[in-house]
Amino acid sequence: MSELFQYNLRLLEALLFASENPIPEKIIADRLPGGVDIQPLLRKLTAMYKNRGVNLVKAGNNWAFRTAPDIRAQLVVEKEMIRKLSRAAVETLAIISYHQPITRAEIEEIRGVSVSRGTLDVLLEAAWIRPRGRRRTPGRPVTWGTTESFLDHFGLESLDDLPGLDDLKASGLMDKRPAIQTLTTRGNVALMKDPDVLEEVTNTGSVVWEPLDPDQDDVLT
Amino acid sequence: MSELFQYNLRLLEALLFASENPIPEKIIADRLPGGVDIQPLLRKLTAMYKNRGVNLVKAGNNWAFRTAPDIRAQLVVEKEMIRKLSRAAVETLAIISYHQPITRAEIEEIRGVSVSRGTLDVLLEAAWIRPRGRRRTPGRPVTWGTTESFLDHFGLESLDDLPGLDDLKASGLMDKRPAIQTLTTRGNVALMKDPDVLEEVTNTGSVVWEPLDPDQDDVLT
Amino acid sequence: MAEDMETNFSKFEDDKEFAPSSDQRLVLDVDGFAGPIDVLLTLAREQKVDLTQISILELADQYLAWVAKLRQANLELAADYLVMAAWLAYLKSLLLLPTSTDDEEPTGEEMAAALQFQLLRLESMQQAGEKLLSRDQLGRDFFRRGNPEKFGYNLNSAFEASIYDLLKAYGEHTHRSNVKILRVELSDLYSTDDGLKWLTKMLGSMPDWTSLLQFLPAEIKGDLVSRSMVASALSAALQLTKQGELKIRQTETFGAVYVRAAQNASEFGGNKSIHPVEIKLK
Repeated sequence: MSELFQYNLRLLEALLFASENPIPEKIIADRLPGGVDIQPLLRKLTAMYKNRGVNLVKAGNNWAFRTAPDIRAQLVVEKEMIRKLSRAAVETLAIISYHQPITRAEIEEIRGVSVSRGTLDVLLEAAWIRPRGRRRTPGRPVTWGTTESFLDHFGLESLDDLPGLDDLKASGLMDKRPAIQTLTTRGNVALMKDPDVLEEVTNTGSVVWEPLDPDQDDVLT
Repeated sequence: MSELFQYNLRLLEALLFASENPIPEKIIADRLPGGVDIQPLLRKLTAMYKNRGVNLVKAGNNWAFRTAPDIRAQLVVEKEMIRKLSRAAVETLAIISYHQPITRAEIEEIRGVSVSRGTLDVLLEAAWIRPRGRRRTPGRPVTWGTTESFLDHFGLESLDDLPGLDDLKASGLMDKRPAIQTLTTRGNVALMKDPDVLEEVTNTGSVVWEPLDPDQDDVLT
Repeated sequence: MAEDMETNFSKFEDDKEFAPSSDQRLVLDVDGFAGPIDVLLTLAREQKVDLTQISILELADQYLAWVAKLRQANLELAADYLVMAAWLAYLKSLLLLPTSTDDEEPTGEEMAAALQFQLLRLESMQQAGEKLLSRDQLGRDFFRRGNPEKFGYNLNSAFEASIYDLLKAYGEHTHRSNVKILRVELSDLYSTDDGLKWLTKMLGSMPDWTSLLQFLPAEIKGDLVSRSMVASALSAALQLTKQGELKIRQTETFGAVYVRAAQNASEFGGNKSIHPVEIKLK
């Protein structure tokens, strides 16, 4: 086997591995260095993978790597296994992780919209949340918290690793607009004295009110 | 090579070949028939693919097949859009990867400038950095470190493979304290390496050394 | 403004036909720096000597010259840069003066060594970043399986969400829920209309040059209300001057502003040079 043949074989192998779709022979010939006869290469590669966990298969004139049929049966192929969480689910999960233990009513209050049963079901199914007991208030509502799998999945060692609001702001994950010291030097004493209220002026001139995170001392920097 | 070993090898090969992302060893062990020692299998598979167009590579404790880097020039496949990082983001990524775990304040200390938003979140979005727990100092700041995706993306088997790491360690430049504090104790490797000794600069700019009291942890929150 | 300076500088360079010196090039680049340490590092690199051998004193001079040039050109400099300039000036004085025996404060040499360490450390990280990015990268130099087959076996979880998604969701939600409806409160600051009322009411009774402050309805206290009072009176005075009903003068920069009714214009100091009106509100 010549060195050139070896090299082209490696190229073909990588090409088939990285391709999103089965590759037509015409394209394979295009992609390999000019004038190479691809048939011996394809035969060789097919032979190499013949008894492996992955086989090189031909469908029409297209070629692709596929899991060996006997192995595939072992591995339980399921289509569309990965489901992306809805925005509502991610938000609910975030609120539960930051505010646990928390009742459904409290989640709704924080989100400002009702939490559909399906949202919690999805999170339960993902094994990211679990019931954590009951609140000792009338009705004894169930409280929710996160699980070990949650920590595992998100690569957190503990809940404590979740960055605080100041970190989120500093990281750019919260839309913190440039803050300007307000002109509230008179007139509204009540406002000035309220440590929970901070005025921010955006570039466009619209004004948002944002409660001040008590942990944060660098809001205005 | 026993028939069972062969079979498990095929199973492992299929598992890894089929996945686009590196698979953690823990998951691999879970998926293979109970009680199989996966290390000899992984070694064997790595050796088998060593000189091929596709290689088995390790990133942290995760394994994946990747095309061999040396044939990249000839390999015509769809290239992913790699977002061009700003200079600040590259610098911040380097600082986080070499100095982890590191707080935002320490990053700012090294760069001599505050971390602008849009720097950490870009790295977080690329899934290259993650929160790594909180420093046990006043304020309990969140620390940042790199992810396994970071290793995967840059083809690093572990953080020890970061380019030039040994030279940096030898040069004493791996000290993330404010520069003035490094003077008195530079060369005191024991002190530098002790994660339980952390420094603090008071408002007046004088320097205090504070040995960590693990029990104080929660008093400070 | 910055663009004007750029063209001016390039013109200057073209006329003289020599390569721009390093500090001039830096002037053009002011937006390209990530803070003062970055500037210092660039200046140090221009010296083309080993950073461990660099003269901090010389570097301090170069930085101060750079800042001076920018300020001369009226370029806005962030406070960080000015703080560094002040610190370097202080460091210079320490380095030039005999060593103090005071053990409490770090000596000039120590501070210089610390700065040098900081430069070396930042440089090491900039180089590390370059090395990192010059490595083979996934999706550019090597590739993952293009057509992954998914079976229950190689999945970590049946649901997809990253820590980024989680933190972003929380950050955005928190931000969103913190945005309240703005109620604009009625301002009780004074307006130009108010100023017009005071001036027109009292002007007839003040034919001579009178300090503008005399027209204010209340004493100046230095707060925002007083400042709006002065501003209102001044803009009203300017408006009346423009309409020809008033004369206005100020004899020195930041000095008191005097006004009087226009019909008495010939009486008083007509040939004195009048400074442009400028008021510094304290």
